Amino acid sequence: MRGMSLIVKTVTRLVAEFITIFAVYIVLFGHLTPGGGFTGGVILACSFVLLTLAFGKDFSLHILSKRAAGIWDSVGALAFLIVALIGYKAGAFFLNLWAKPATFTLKSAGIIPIANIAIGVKVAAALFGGFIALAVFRRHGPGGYEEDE
Amino acid sequence: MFDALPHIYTLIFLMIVGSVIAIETRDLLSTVISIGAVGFLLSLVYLMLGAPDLAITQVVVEIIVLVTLIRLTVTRDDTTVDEHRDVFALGSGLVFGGLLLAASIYCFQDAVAFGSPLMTVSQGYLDKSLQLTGAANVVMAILLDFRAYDTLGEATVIFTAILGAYVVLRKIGRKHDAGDVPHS
Amino acid sequence: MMPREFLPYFLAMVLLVIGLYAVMGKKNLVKIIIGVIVMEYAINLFLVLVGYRGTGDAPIVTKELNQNPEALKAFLANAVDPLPQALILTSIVIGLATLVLMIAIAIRIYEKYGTFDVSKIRKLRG
Amino acid sequence: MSQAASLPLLVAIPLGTAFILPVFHRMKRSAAVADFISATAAGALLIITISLLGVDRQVYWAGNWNPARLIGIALYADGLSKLLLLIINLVSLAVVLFSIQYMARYTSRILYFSLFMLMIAGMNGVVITGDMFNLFVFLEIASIASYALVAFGCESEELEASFKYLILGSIASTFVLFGIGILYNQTGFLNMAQLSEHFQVAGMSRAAIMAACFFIVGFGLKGAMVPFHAWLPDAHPSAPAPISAMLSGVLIKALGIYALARLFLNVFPVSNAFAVVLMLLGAVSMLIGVLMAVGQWDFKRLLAYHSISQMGYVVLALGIGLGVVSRGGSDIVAGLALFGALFHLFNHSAFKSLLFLSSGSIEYATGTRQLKEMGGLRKRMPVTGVCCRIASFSIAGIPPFNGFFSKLVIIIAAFQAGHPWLAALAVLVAFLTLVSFLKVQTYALDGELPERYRNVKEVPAAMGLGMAILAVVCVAAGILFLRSPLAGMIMEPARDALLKTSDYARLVLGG
Repeated sequence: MRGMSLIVKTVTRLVAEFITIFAVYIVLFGHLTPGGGFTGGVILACSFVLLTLAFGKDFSLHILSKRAAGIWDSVGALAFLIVALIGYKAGAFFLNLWAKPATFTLKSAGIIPIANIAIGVKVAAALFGGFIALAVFRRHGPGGYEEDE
Repeated sequence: MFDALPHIYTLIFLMIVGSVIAIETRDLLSTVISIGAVGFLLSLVYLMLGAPDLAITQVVVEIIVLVTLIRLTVTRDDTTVDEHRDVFALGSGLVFGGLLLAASIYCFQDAVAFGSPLMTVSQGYLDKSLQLTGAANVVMAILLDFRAYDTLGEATVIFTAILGAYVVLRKIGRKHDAGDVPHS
Repeated sequence: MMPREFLPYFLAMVLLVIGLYAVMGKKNLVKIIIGVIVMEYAINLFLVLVGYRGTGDAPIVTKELNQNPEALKAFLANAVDPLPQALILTSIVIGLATLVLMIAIAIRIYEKYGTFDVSKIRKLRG
Repeated sequence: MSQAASLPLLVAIPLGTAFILPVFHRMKRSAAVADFISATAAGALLIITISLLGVDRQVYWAGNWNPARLIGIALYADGLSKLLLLIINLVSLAVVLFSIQYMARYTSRILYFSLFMLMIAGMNGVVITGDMFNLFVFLEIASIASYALVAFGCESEELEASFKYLILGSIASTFVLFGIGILYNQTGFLNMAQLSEHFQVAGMSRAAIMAACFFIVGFGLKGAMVPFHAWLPDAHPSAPAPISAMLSGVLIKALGIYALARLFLNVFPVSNAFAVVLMLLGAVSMLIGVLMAVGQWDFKRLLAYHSISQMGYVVLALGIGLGVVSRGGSDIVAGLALFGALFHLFNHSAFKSLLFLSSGSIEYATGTRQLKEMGGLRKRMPVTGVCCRIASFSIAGIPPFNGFFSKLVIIIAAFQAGHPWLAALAVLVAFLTLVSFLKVQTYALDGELPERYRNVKEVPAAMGLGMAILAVVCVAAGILFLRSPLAGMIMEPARDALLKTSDYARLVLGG
C-alpha cells in the first residue's frame, strides 16, 4: 500500500489523534457511559487502519510492528486473565475486588476499568495485526506472516 | 410517549430488503456495500431499542468489516458473479426456509410478547448493579462482573481467530525438504 | 397473520432464513460469507428484540437518576433488559472473529485457484 | 468446597499457556520452549482431573455470584463432566507427546501448540459449565481453534475442508444461539439448573420445543450426526494427524454428544419424542457411516467415516436410555443403555485417537495414506504395528478389547428395552466394522512389504510413547471399567448423572 493523496493525508493527520483520544475515553469510562473495552479497542484499531490506508502500511508498521502487535495481543489477554486470577486467589474466579458502590468515579467499579483497559489493548492490537495480515497478503506475493525456525 | 414500534418495523423491513439485494446482486462490490448498509440499519435498531453500547460497537465493527471486505473484493480480479442458477439448491432452500418460517409462526404464538420480557434474573442486575459493583452502566457490570467469565471467553475467541488468521496466512505450512517420503 | 406482539421475532426469523439460503445455495465464497454475516445480524436482532421493554430506556444509571428516588424507581421499572445486550456484545465479537478467519481462508483459497467460485474450486468428494 | 476450587484452573491453565506461547514466536529455540510448556500444561491438567475423580460433585460460582446473592455463571462438575474431562485431558496429553515429533514437519510449531491449548480450554470449558451462554462461548473457542488447526498445513485441500467446516460450524453456532435466545425469551434464565427447574414445573412450551429442535440441529452439526455430517469426512482427514485424533477422539464428543446428553437428559424434561429423534439420528448415523467407510481406500478418510458410525452407537444408546426413562421403565435397563453409551464414548476416544495417531505414524514414515500402497509395515514399524492392531481389534469389537464390551452392553440394552431391530442393526454395523478393519489389517500391516518401503524406520520415541499410552488404555479399560473400583469411581457417577435426570437442578442450586 503506497498511501493516498495529500488532502487525505492532511485530514488523517488531524483526525487520527482525536480518534485515539476518543478511543481512550471510551475504554476508561466504559463502566459509566456507553462503550467499554471492546468498543474502544475497535475504535483504536480503526485509527490504525485509517493511518494504514492513508499513509501506507510502512508508516503504521513503524508505529506498531506486527511482532509488537502480537505481543500486545498476548499481554492484554494475559492481563485480563491475571485480573481473574487475583480474584481467584482472594476467594473466587473474577471476584470483584475494590468495588466502591455508587460513587460515579473512574475508580468506583473495582476490576471493571482494569479489565476494560486490558481488553481494549488486546482487541486493538489483535484487530490491527489481523487487518495488516489480511490487507497486505497479496502485495507480498504468497505469504503474509513470517516464520520461525 | 415515544412509540418505537413503527420505526422498528420499517428498519427491519429495510434490513430484509438490503440483505436480499446484497445476496442477489451480481457485482461483489455492491454486495459488500449493501451488507454495510444493513449493518448500519441494525445499529439504528439498537439505538431505538435502548442499547447505545451495542449501537456504537456495531458501527465501529461495521467499519472494520467493510474496509476489510472491500479490500478483499476490489483487489481481486474476480469481482462479478456469473450466476448459473442451481434449481435444486433454490428449490430445497425455499422448501426448508418455508418450513422453518411456518414452524416459527406456530411456535412463536406462545413466545413471551415483544416489549415485556420476563426479567426473572436481570431485574436483580438492574436493581443492584450500582450498589454491588459500582458500575453505572449495567451492561458493562454484567459483562465484566456478573458474567466476566463469559467475557474471558469472548476475549479468547478473538485471540484465537486472529492467531488462526496468522496461521492460515503463513507462507509455507509444510517443510518439504524434511524428507517426507524416503524413496520417492 | 400473527399478532403484533410476535411479528418482530418473526421478521428476525425471516432474516435468518435469508442468510441460511445464501450460505446453502450460493456458489461464491464472498456471497457465502455475506450469508453468514446476515445470519449473525438476524441472531443479534432477535436477542435485542427479546430484551426490549416498555419505553426503552437504556440500562445506564446516571448520577441525576441516582439522586432522585422517584425517577430511579420509574427507570428501574422501564429500562430494557440488560442481559441480552451483554450477550449480543459477546455475540458481535464472536461474529467478528469468525469473519476474520473466514476472510483469511477465502483469501488463501483465492490465491490457490484465482477465483471465488465454489463450483470451480471444489475437488473434495462429499 | 476445597476440591471445587480447582475447577477454574481447568480453563485458566490452558488459556494462560495459549496466551503466553505466541510471545516466544520467532525467538531462538521457540519450538523447544513450546514443547516443554505444552507438555507440562497437559500433564498438570490431567493431574487436576484425576484429583477431581472420586470426590462428590462440585459447584463453583464464578465471581462468587451465587443464587444467594445474584446468580452468575456456575461451574459444575458431576460424574458426566468428570468422565469427559478425563477423556479430554488424557487424550490431549498423549496427543501433545505425539505432536512434538510429528509437527516438526510443519512450520510455526509454537502457534500450533497455542491453538491446541485454546482448543483444550474450549472443550474443558464446555464440559464444566453450568450456563447455556457460557457453553456457547466455549463451544466457539474450541470450534474456531479447530477450524484454524484443520487448515494448519495451508495446502489447498486443507483450506477447502476448513472453509466447509467453518461454514457449517457457523450455521451450527447460529442455531445454538437462536435456541438460547428462545429459551431466554421463554424463561428469563440462562443457568441450566434454573432452566431445568423451570421446565420441570412449567413443562415445555411450543417455543421451547422449537428451541430444542434448534439445539438438535446445532449440536447435531457439531457432533456430525448423519444428515449433518457433510463436513467431517473432509475436515478430519485433512487436518494434521494429531489434530485428527483430537477432532475425532474428543472434539465431536465434547461439543456435540455431551451437549445433547446434558440438554435432553438433564435440562429439558424427559420426553419420548426426543428419545425417538435421538434413536433415529443414532441408527442412521451408525448405518450410513459404516456403509460409506467400507468402500474407502484412504486410511484417514475411512477412519473419519467410522467416527460417524461409532458416534451413532453412542447417540442410539442415549436415545434408548432416554426412551426408557421417559416411559418410566426399569432403571436397570435405562442405566445399562446409558452406561453403554458413556462406556463406548470413552472407548471410542481411546481407540479412534490411537488409530488416527497410527495413521499419522504410517504417513510420517512412508508418506502415504492410501491403503493400497502400504503393506507389511508391521515388520518395519513394530510399535506402530502393535498399536494399530490393538486399536483395530478394539473398534472391530474383538474380545477382550474395550470396544467389544461397550458394543455388547449397548446391544443387550437395546434388546432389553424392546428394540430388537435396533439391536440387530447394531450387530450388523459391528460386523461391517469388523470387515472394514480386517481390510486395514490386511493391506497396511500384513502382506508383502513393497520395495520402496524397505528402509522405512520406526517413528521417534515420543510419538511411540503417545501411542503406547492410548494402547494401554484400550487394553485396560475393557476390564477395569466394567468391574473394578475404577468403574465405581468414573463410570457409575457418570451414568447416575444422566439417569437421575431431575436431580441436576437440585444438586447445582442446592449449594
